Amino acid sequence: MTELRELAKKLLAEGAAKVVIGWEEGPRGVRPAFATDAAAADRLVFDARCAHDLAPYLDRRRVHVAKLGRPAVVVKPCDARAVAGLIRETQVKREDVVLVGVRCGGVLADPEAGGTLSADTIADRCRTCDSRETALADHVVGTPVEPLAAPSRRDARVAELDAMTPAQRWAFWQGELARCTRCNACRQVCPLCYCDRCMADKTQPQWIESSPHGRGNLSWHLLRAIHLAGRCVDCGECERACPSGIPLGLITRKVASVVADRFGHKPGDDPAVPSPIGTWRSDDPQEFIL
Amino acid sequence: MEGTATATGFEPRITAFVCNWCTYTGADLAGTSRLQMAANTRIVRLPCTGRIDPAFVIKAFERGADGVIVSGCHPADCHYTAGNYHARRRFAVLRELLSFMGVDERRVTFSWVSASEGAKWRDVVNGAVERVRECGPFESYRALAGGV
Amino acid sequence: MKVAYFPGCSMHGTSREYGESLHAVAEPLGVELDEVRDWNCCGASSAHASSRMLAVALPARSLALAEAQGHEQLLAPCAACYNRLAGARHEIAEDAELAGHVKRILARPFENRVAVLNAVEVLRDLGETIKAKATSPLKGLKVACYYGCLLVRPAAVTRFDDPEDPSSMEAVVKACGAEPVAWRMRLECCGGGFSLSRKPSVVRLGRAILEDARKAGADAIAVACPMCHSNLDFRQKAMARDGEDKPPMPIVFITQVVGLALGIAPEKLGMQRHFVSTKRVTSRGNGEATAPAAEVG
Amino acid sequence: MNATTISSSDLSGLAADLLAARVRVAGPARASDGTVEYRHAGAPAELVLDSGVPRRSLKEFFLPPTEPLFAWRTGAGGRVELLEAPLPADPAVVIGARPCDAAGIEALDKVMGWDYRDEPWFARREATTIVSLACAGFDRSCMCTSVGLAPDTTKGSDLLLVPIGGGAFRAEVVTAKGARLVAAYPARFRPASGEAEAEAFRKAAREKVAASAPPAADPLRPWLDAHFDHPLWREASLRCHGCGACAAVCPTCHCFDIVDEPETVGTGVRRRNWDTCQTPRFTIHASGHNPKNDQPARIRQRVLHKIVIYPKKFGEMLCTGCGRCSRACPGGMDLPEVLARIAALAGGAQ
Amino acid sequence: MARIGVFVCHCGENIGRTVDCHAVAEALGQVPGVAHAVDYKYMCSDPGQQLIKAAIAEKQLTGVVVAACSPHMHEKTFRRAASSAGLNPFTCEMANVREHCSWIHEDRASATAKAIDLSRMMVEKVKRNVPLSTIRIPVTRRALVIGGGIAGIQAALDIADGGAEVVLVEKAPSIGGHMSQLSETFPTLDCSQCILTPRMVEVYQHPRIRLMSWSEVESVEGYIGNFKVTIRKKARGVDEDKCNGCGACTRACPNKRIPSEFDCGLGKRPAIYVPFPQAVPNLPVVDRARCTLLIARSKGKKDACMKCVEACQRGAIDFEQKDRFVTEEVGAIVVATGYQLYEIGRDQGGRKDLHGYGEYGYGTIPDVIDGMQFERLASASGPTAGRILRPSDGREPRTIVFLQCVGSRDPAKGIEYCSKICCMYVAKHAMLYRHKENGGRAVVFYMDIRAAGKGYDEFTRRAIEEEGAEYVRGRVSRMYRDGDVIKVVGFDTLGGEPFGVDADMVVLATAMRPQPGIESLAQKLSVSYDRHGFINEAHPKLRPVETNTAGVFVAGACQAPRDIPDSVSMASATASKVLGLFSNEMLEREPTVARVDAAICAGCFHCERVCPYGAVTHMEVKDRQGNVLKVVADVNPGVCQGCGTCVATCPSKSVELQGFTDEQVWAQIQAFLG
Repeated sequence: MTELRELAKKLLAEGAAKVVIGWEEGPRGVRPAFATDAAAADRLVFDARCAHDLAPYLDRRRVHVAKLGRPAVVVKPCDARAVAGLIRETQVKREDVVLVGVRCGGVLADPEAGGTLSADTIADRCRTCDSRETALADHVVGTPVEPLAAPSRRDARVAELDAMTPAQRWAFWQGELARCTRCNACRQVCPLCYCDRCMADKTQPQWIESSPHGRGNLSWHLLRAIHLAGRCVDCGECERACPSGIPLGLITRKVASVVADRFGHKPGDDPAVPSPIGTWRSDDPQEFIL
Repeated sequence: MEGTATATGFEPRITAFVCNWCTYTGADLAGTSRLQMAANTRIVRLPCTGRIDPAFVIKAFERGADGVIVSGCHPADCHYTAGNYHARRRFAVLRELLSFMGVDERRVTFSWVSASEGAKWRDVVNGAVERVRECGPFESYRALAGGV
Repeated sequence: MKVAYFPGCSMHGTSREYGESLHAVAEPLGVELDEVRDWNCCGASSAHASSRMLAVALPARSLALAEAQGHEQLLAPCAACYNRLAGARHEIAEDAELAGHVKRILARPFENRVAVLNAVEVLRDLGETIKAKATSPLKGLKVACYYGCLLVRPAAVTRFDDPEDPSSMEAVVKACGAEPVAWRMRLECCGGGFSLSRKPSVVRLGRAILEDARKAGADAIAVACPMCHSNLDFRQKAMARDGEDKPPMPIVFITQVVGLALGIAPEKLGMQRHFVSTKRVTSRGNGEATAPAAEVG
Repeated sequence: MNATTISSSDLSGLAADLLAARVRVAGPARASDGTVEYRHAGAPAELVLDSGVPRRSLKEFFLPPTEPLFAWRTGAGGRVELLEAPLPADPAVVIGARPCDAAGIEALDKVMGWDYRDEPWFARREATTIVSLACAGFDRSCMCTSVGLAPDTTKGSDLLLVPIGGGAFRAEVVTAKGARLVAAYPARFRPASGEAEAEAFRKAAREKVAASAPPAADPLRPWLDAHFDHPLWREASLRCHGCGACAAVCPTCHCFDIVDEPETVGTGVRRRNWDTCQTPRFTIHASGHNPKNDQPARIRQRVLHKIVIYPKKFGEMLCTGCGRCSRACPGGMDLPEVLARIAALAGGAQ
Repeated sequence: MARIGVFVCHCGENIGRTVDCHAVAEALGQVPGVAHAVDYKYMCSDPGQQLIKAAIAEKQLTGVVVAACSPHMHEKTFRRAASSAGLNPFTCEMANVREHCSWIHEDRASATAKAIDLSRMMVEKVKRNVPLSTIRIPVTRRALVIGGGIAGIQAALDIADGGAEVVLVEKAPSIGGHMSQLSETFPTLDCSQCILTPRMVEVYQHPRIRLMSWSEVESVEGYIGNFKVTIRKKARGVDEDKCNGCGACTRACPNKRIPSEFDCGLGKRPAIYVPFPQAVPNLPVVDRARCTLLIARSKGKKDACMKCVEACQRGAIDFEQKDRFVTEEVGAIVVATGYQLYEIGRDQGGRKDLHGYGEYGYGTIPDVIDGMQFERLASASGPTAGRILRPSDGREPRTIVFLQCVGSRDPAKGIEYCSKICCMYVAKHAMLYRHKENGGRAVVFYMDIRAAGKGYDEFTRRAIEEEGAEYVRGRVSRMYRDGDVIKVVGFDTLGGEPFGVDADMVVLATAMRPQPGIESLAQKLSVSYDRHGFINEAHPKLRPVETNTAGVFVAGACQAPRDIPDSVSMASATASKVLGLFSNEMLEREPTVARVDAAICAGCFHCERVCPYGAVTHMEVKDRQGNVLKVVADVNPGVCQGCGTCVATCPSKSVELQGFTDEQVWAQIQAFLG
């Protein structure tokens, strides 16, 4: 923690960054912080409660954040993957941002509840994450951590769903998606949903009905997953942000496993590696094609 | 919910999205060869499978299609070099995703039909109709919106 | 690195020194050898000539055991074992039907996940470590690297080196500070399993190898196969032409060469177990650049 | 005020009676992920009354996230026929509503009945009886006491239940509708008792909430009026993603969008859907100009609407202090904190 | 409000037999927006077309749907008819009720229902059609030819003779390519230089050819008819205007021990050199890496040698010269970059999929050479003045072993294709050797003899039957030096036994590979290439000299292994394509191209990554003060071929494909499903 704070102060003092985007203690646990001076930098924290992906704050459309000046952003490996995606997709220029990588052993499934990281409390997505620190960083802080061995409940749930009949899966998802109010929180917090105008907001034609009825909701979540296929970095923000508790991570996880199985691709922190959708190999599997 | 009952008299409605250069022409050949096939499909002609957006498939189901066919040029035959390769990746993902969300994968048929494969097109159409017939009508997606 | 270790019959029998020297160098090089519990015959001698299913299922069982021990890599120092294990792995990976059959025969979980390594490839990849830890570099020692037939062939199975023009052993020898010589018999047949049944053939073939190595100025021949070793070592006396008075050619295992470079005592490497004296080699290991002594083992 | 007593078993019994009488019963119940939300209950046992604040507010029972207004059909000759959606009139009883949520519904009556009487809203209001359960105070995001309410407020409730120990509740009849419910199921109610216990519960709850809640919001209005462009808004909204989760869970955010959705060629449905002022799309003009062009402006709009604009127009605060926006915010924004800051600034300014 | 006319064709009985065409017209007449619906026996006939034209005028139609045959058959016909009646041709569409309906169904009711659906779908599409105009592109009538080997020379001469200007870029100091290195050419055994040199001179003297040797293509922008090519003119160290090619500098250079590229390392050259006597242009070039003076200067030392400068009477030596860039505007590009030979040693220039033939001893045994080296030995202008001598000791070899298919047809070594020319040139080599070395033994190891071509089979047979070459069918397993000889050990698969030869020299007929750097050139040109780097033709049979990028053509061995006659034929074919292109004032293109809505585009450039044509460029969106607000995608309509892959890829749907817009597709989906 001291290391992070000292680095943040140094970056600010030397003018390498005008704002350090990290985490601080807030009224309900930790939350994103925008440190522009040494005092604020001294309040930065990093621990297993820091689930928030800070990469979305690099989006140039967040004018009020951009106005603070050149950012340094603290990134967990998953967040770094998001930054890599933004660089790859020309939303962020690598040279325009200072990246401070934190060594991460995973975050808590319920960051607000706090507590220590254990096989029981670790977030599901961290159970299948194999990255403890990122190469996409100008500085790396924290002590090396060992991964926690814990079976992924999410993968087990995906497997359960896979084992169901289509009718059962349909019923399951209709039950879940019925809660969706299309508040768009999942989209707004997603580091890779940065479009000036989302496809869902297009009206001529309206590919995705904006009404939060089952039909609009299903089409929205299908197309959201398609657009994120091979790009989703599994930062978990969509599911965390959903005020209706819809298990969106199951969908993104499923798509990620399809992409990994079929195209051998896992989103990583190298911006030079292209997204698997938008590239191809002549020998891609096509057993499903007649 | 996915229908399981095989309603008698059920005639599936199948939307086919095909590329102009291979499958559309192959379907033309099926016509000039007078190959008889089920009358359940309606073709939407597009320049290339690369143009076929997963949204088309979703929209067709949303509007009440019982099945969808996506068809284009064989690998390495794309008129535009690589549109079918892009499509292949897209639809590999879409297919599994639809299935994961509860849409029976028998409702979606993907095929490569070249301009010379009129008979294959017939088989693709007939096969798709048969599979969709097994699944039964797919009104449930459309009905999710509820009415007045 | 921790690997499953498949000794095969040779490491406990005819080629004890290969096993001893392998163990001796493994530790300083940071290789942990975890012997496959309840391993069985690789099938090299006769199984692969009599039944394809047996030839695949025998090695597959050992691979399954290694898998159950949690390994992803298995080291088979004997070239024949290596060839059989890697071959079976390859066949099973390429043929889903065979894979199913083998799984039924094994009646134990088997995912065919374990990669099969040979000693040369492992040592080659540790080249930098050897270089760094070589306390007694074998300066001036000229070594003819002999691959034989099983180590790099067939290409589709072995893959770690060019099957026609390999270079891994030379790289290891270089890492040890010795000098690999250029010679032509590196991949020729040593007579293999005919050592007992067709001695004249073995003698003829072995002689050609020895003579070419000599002509190239080698002080010793390095091998990585128990069969090659026993043919060239044990039958060397018989290979000498009548009235010929040439210094005998020490036949050493590549692991022994590495061991000497790492400064390990020759006895620990089993250097005394050879028929042909290895003094020409061991004397280098101790840093002495003596002229080759005319000794017959 | 009229009061009576009901035991928890009678409360379950009441729910059972209502269900038997084909009255829809709603209340806090567990969703598939175990979280408590307001749901329609199929059986009394589904109701969980001792569960804190449900995930989303009660407003969706009166203003659903989406609702059809009418369907249209283009007939022969291009004539358009309309088919209006029937007004929702199914009787319903909400059991276990939080007082803050019930208060929100009453606050919304003003805007719903102002220049135009929103028919579906009032149809549901009239058909629905709200039985609230006095709150003990939930967590540090609770701030009902800062907005002129209390954990035991009766505003918006038809009946207010206050725990009096032993699993029983003192039931205060607040409205005629509440009285009708009591009268319709006399067997479930006992004579009033436990007034002192109820009073003690209410006092403790008020103190608990007030202890962590920010200063009262009412007095902040002059400062807010005078500091429209204060840098506070910019700072406070830095971490805002503009996601609108706050509005989705808010008991009083009531903005909606009207959309026409085609069903087939020539037919379709006009629906109204929840909307939120937190996205750029909410205010963008056809010209491309957007008067609320950045997140600070949108955050300010939300806070001012609750605390200044609505009260000025309708005489009451639009925030009920339920704390959901703070709980739902993925960026860790916190309304109590913002109000406390404003109070500090306002205090300094005076 | 749309006013659509629907015209249902009976096609005689072809449609009418199965589809109730009148019922289709009736049903369509009820569809909102349809102002007119009729059926007729033959819509494509003159009276049928008149019917359409008259209806357009009378009913003031805004769009037309013809329910008839496949659009592949008559779309152009009906669009022309609509156009002549004053409608925009792109507001006319066809519903395919013949091939896709009447011909494939028997049941009249369901076929009629389907025909109604197909027509309704088209009506809904046409409602959303907008007038489009054909894209017209101006043509710059100048061509760029990349590569100055025989293919490039032929293409340049043919185009220039046809009246257009040509810029010929060659990366070596001289044009001529590999052909200039050959001794004789098969199957006639005429001297390569004798037939090539006049053509080289013709290039040099041609008034419409601008020759840029010692130059490379740096970047290519634009599209068919309108390319802008930046060419790097590498610093020659010699002022081209001053030099008169006298050669005094090369004679004066003291460092004459540099292996000559032209002689494949068998001869030497100075540090300032003309690659070969007949070089065009006849200008020396300074080898900057080996010039004593430049080496000294690069190390900050004082000038060590000024011999060439002193020798030059005209003061043409200019060590200060820098690479220069010139930009040329051209309308067409011919790629003729030729080939290189497979590197026989272990290293394949970083290519992991290629494996060398270490076992053949190339590079370690000096008398193992490749075919091109043999050409130089056999060439009268070569390092041995045409005498075949061993590089090791200059002795005349008494036995030469030739190995065919070294690299070629060997998937294990990474190349599965046949290099096509080796059978012929090995036969030629055997003959040349036998002619020059009386009684010498020429042993050829081959897999098959592939001599398909005019006079080719006769040629190889002559080598075997009349010229005494010994052909052994089999592969060589190992070669090693034994004293003075090279032991060649192989297997005679016809004789069925091992076969060994003691050779004095071994010549390896190594595979042809594309030139290094072909991939990066192909990327600059947005043309595709196969896994070996050979440029892909647009169609292997019907468009063999076009590429997938309009306006870029391909000739010679950069497309696949080619011999001289093939290369020359291809070159002339490209010239005819180029001249055909240049015969147009303007190019006309269907307006089916993608357009970006810059206001919405988020600049993720997924479209750029999937575009097979490189049609997507970056465009800055600025405010009135000129500040860049964002960078968005822009589609060049001249380059776009209209596949629409970008449209389906665009996450925000800010790209549209004209003629196949999302709205049009949506409308068709909706129209079918009700």
